[in-house]
Amino acid sequence: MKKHLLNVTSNIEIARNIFEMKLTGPGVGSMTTPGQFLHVSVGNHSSKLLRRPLSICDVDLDREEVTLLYRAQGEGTKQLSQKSAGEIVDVLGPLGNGFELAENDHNRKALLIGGGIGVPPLYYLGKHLKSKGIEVTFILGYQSIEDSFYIEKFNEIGETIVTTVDGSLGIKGFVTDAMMNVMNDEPIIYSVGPAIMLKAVEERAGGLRGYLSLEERMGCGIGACFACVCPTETRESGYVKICSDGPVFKMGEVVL
Amino acid sequence: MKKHLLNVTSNIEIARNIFEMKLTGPGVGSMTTPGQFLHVSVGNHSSKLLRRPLSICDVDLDREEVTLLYRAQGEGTKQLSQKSAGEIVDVLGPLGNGFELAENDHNRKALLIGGGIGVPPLYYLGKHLKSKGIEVTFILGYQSIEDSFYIEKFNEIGETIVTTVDGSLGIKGFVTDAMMNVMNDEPIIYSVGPAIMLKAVEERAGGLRGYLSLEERMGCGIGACFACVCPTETRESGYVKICSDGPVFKMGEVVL
Amino acid sequence: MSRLHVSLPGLNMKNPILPASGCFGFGKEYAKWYDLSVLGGITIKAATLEGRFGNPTPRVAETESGMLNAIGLQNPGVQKILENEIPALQPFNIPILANIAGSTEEEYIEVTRQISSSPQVSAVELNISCPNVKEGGIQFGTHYRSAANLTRKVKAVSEKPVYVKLSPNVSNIVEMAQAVEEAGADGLSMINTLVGMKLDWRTGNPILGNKTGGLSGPAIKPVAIRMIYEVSQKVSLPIIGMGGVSTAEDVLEMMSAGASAVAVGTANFVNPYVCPEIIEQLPKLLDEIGVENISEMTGRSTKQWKTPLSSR
Amino acid sequence: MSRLHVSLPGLNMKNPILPASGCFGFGKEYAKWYDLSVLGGITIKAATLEGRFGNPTPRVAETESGMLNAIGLQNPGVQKILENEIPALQPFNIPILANIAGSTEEEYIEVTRQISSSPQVSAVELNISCPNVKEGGIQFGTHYRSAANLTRKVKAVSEKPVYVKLSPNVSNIVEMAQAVEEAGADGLSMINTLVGMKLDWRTGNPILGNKTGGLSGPAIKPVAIRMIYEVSQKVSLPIIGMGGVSTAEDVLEMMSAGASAVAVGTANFVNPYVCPEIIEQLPKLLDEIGVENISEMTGRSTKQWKTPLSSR
Ligand SMILES: Cc1cc2nc3c(=O)[nH]c(=O)nc-3n(C[C@H](O)[C@H](O)[C@H](O)COP(=O)(O)OP(=O)(O)OC[C@H]3O[C@@H](n4cnc5c(N)ncnc54)[C@H](O)[C@@H]3O)c2cc1C
Ligand SMILES: Cc1cc2nc3c(=O)[nH]c(=O)nc-3n(C[C@H](O)[C@H](O)[C@H](O)COP(=O)(O)OP(=O)(O)OC[C@H]3O[C@@H](n4cnc5c(N)ncnc54)[C@H](O)[C@@H]3O)c2cc1C
Ligand SMILES: Cc1cc2nc3c(=O)[nH]c(=O)nc-3n(C[C@H](O)[C@H](O)[C@H](O)COP(=O)(O)O)c2cc1C
Ligand SMILES: Cc1cc2nc3c(=O)[nH]c(=O)nc-3n(C[C@H](O)[C@H](O)[C@H](O)COP(=O)(O)O)c2cc1C
Ligand code: FES
Ligand code: FES
Repeated sequence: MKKHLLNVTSNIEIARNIFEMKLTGPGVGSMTTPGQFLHVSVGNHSSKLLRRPLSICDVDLDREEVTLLYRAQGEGTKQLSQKSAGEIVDVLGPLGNGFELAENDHNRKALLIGGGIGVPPLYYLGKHLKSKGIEVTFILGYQSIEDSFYIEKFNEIGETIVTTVDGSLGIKGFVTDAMMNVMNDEPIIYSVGPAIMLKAVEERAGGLRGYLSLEERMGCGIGACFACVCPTETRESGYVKICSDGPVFKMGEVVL
Repeated sequence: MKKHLLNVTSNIEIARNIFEMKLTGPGVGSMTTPGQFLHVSVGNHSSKLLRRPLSICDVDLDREEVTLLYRAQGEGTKQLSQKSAGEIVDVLGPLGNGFELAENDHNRKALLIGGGIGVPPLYYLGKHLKSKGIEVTFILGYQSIEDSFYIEKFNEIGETIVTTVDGSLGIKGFVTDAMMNVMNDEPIIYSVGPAIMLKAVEERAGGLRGYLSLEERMGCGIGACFACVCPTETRESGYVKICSDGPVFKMGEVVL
Repeated sequence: MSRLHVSLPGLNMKNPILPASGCFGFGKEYAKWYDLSVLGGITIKAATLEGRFGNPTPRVAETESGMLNAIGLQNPGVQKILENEIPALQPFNIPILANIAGSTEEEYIEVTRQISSSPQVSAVELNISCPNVKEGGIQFGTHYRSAANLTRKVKAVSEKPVYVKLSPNVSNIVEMAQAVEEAGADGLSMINTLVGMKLDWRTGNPILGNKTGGLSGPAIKPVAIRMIYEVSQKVSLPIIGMGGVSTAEDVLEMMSAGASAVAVGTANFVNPYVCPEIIEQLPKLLDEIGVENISEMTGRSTKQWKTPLSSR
Repeated sequence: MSRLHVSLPGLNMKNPILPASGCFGFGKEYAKWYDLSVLGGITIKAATLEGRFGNPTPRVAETESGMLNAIGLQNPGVQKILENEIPALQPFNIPILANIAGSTEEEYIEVTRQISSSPQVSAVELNISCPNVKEGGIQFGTHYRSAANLTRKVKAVSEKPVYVKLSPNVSNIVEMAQAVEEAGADGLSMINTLVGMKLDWRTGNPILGNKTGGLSGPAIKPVAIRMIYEVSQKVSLPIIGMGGVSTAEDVLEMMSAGASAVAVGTANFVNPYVCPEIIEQLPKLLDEIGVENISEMTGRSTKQWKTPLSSR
């Protein structure tokens, strides 16, 4: 847990409003767990105070380079999208607890399900799982073909099923509509996306084991301000903090 | 009076904390009167809302290029100093009433007196006066040699006397300490600097005619908000607005 | 009728945007920048009975996402405003909201009497919230009985609808709003500036000649939104919302909170074209959210939540 | 004695900087970032009698140069705080200011009784200004008689000096300060957050689960400076200043206005190292203006102007 000043090596629009930002610096060496996030400052001298939590999408340890994929939607991410190569980005991280593999998960197949801007962390996770010999299948849900990204790259790791809401690419519908056909081998499920999608995934998963990565608006990003709590019935306190206890939780651990 | 988006062509530190910024764009064509100023926005997405009034220091109409000289002291000018070539600066202008020559001023010599960051507009003014065949003498006051700038360039226009508070360059003291020796020909006086200096210049000038350019914190910069008033006994209203009635006034016109 | 049209007592506006009082002079300066007839209306600078010189300079200071001002109600007095300033606005043919200030009840009453009788003035805005003058102003605006009394007396002489401009520097804005509603106000303007201050850390001295000043700009928008939201649920008067608005999105946010029209102040200094730019942008945003008429935006938030805030 | 040393009732601080309540948890998270023993002190998160879960999410929203929060005083309850949280701060050996909240007078009293008896707690901070809970909090903080009564009762049971944390959401902050001074407070903390709100312009819905929240950050600094300036001239209690401080310059500005120590809240989220960085910077700034001891800064502005503001 450190503050790093990273150098932008590239920041390009890879799909409608979706940017791929590559950052380099010594701090990258610590970013080795998929599912962790960086708390990113969007501007100096700026009126935007709060950092933006963005998932680690890929890390190249040799080049000391971390990749973030983000949607420029609000003012902060739009500012971020203006940064060009050579500029500095101030990040905290890696933060949170990423995806971990329990011992008995090692022999099983994995099904990685991501919706929209929940997709990025699955890339780094997929690479990790594959390197451990686990067979990986992805279900990636987008609004439409214009919003889709990184499909080729996911395909290099494992079978990649795409859904779009408008049917312009892959299966028309939601990620859950594509789940049934790929659950026969009882894969471990890893899912990232909006709460409503995670809830649907959890239901559709039946009794399968898996991990969910949650989103919530954050203040500190490190567990101090209690902005990002989520109710749970599995802990005495009655809540978890998404930034520091999560963002990854076991399926069933929190109340969605 | 227009809003212009000008392109930075260069922005370099020419003395301690003093920056020379060159801007280009079609709007420059209208910036032909010395003593007028630009109301400069220091940042977009920034928490600094107010524009900074900066005097036109030089204009090259052929290249459509305007030069500003400014001291990076507060947050806003520091932000401005970060801009690099190719970036955009949003300015309003030219604003205010610059220096004008009355008919009977044409045969006389001119004494241009500037203190610190009041120096810049005298450069463009000096050039104008010289082009009209008027003999120009400058008195430029700085804190010390490290804070001095543009002396060579002023020397090309006319005799340039320098004063520094610490005596590290030229005459030790204030601009008023250098005035006596150059007032024999009863020059027209043009002076720009802090109110306290202008007051001293006015006193020292005895009965000589002249023009003073005033400074005050501004809101709108165009005469609408009444932030920048200065008392006067020569107008019925009892005040002038520095941004729109000035910044240049006849000596004696306002109460300093 | 245009989809941006809004109608408030005395103010028949082709769009909900008008410059805020004190940030636009009497219009003539900005008229050099664009054709004022595009505006929904114009709020002119505060008028007092006699001319006032105002406060010592510096009168403005910059703060993070905001500014402080302590102009001190400088103006040439109601007579000269009626003679020189208001007639100059005739060609633009837009509603004029005349801001009124004073040191005493009598002054407010007399200024209202005079200015409201001008056929060019559409409505008056009772400024009981100026933080920058020693007498009058905010002292009426922070005690609800004084505010109600003044409103009643001004209403009695005014030939035009009266909007009362509320101060945010109060413990209970709803109480203030209800008091002036009961006293007969035709509408509310809110919010005026928050009282603030800035010191030069090097010397310890206040930046402003008047020491304290009024805080405006985006910094205060959350306070404005909250107050408009709360008040709109408890009074039935139309609200002219203001405080930190600088984009068309801000306008829709403020209307959602409960405003029927929106005034833009500080943002004019940042960008002199801000009002026409907002007006141009509004229809695009309405398209984006599928709303036909902008008047439907007013109080959308509270409508959605149905029960008033206070009973939750 | 270091030149940054300041001394307030119960708080013997090696420098005037402490994190503000609610922005630093109980310290343990930031202890992973730096050694907390560099701090002048620490204000811990509000304690209530029973554990509280707080408000629905989202609990934070961003505003221009500020943020809104509506955490809702989530905390594990005073007992657990005394058992688990406070002991963990022992190694840092810095004064602990314990923030206290409640829904009723009885709750405040009981929490104070328990927490002030901990030998580790140096002083208590009575939070009568939380805008994010339905009961207690701000309702005590906007009526000066309730505030005074509560202060008196809490003082009666407290084994440690009592700082009353004032709400800025009042018409007359000086009156509040005087009321709690008379009731026996040992010091003041000011300011808490301004009540604000943000709506999503697309839907019209409030961003925060609680709808309204408390506005903090640089946006509110001018309000904080003004209130501290005014209050410091009218009461003789030491003031812990806060509201938008994020640089060493801000600290000196706030001390000039009248604060004896300065708490840093929101800025911790922007930069977790902000407190140690400010502490390191302070001596350099003092050198720049030729001031030996930082305690000389307190009230420099009002000293300079000599006569109190109100009589001018
Ligand atoms: C653990 C985690 C990982 C994430 N990873 C990614 C990622 O890899 N790529 C990506 O594009 N997005 C990701 N998000 C969502 C991303 O944080 C938001 O889209 C982003 O903060 C929005 O900022 P803005 O400037 O566009 O919007 P604004 O509306 O300007 O944001 C205002 C405030 O609200 C917060 N906010 C708004 N929407 C969200 C949201 N959906 N989740 C959390 N905070 C929000 C912002 O952080 C900011 O504090 C992640 C969120 C979390 C919690
Ligand atoms: C007509 C006119 C012409 C000027 N020409 C020049 C010039 O050519 N070069 C130059 O370096 N300076 C010039 N100045 C002064 C310049 O405007 C200020 O130095 C500058 O605004 C300070 O901004 P800052 O960001 O450094 O300070 P900050 O302290 O961040 O400024 C805060 C606010 O105070 C205002 N302010 C602070 N100091 C001054 C000041 N001395 N005069 C007016 N406003 C101030 C700023 O504009 C801003 O609104 C001129 C001023 C005027 C009125
Ligand atoms: C420079 C300045 C002068 C003002 N003068 C007046 C005034 O004369 N009368 C008045 O009612 N409000 C006055 N105000 C307050 C504004 O009308 C408005 O209520 C406030 O600034 C909030 O809006 P904003 O954030 O858009 O500026 C003034 C504000 C500023 C910045
Ligand atoms: C997330 C958050 C939580 C807070 N919780 C508390 C609290 O529990 N008790 C309290 O007295 N103040 C609380 N505050 C108010 C701060 O202590 C402080 O008074 C206020 O934020 C102004 O300072 P700042 O602008 O430096 O943040 C909280 C503020 C924030 C931003
Ligand atoms: S964001 Fe502060 S506790 Fe999670
Ligand atoms: S700056 Fe607004 S009138 Fe001069």
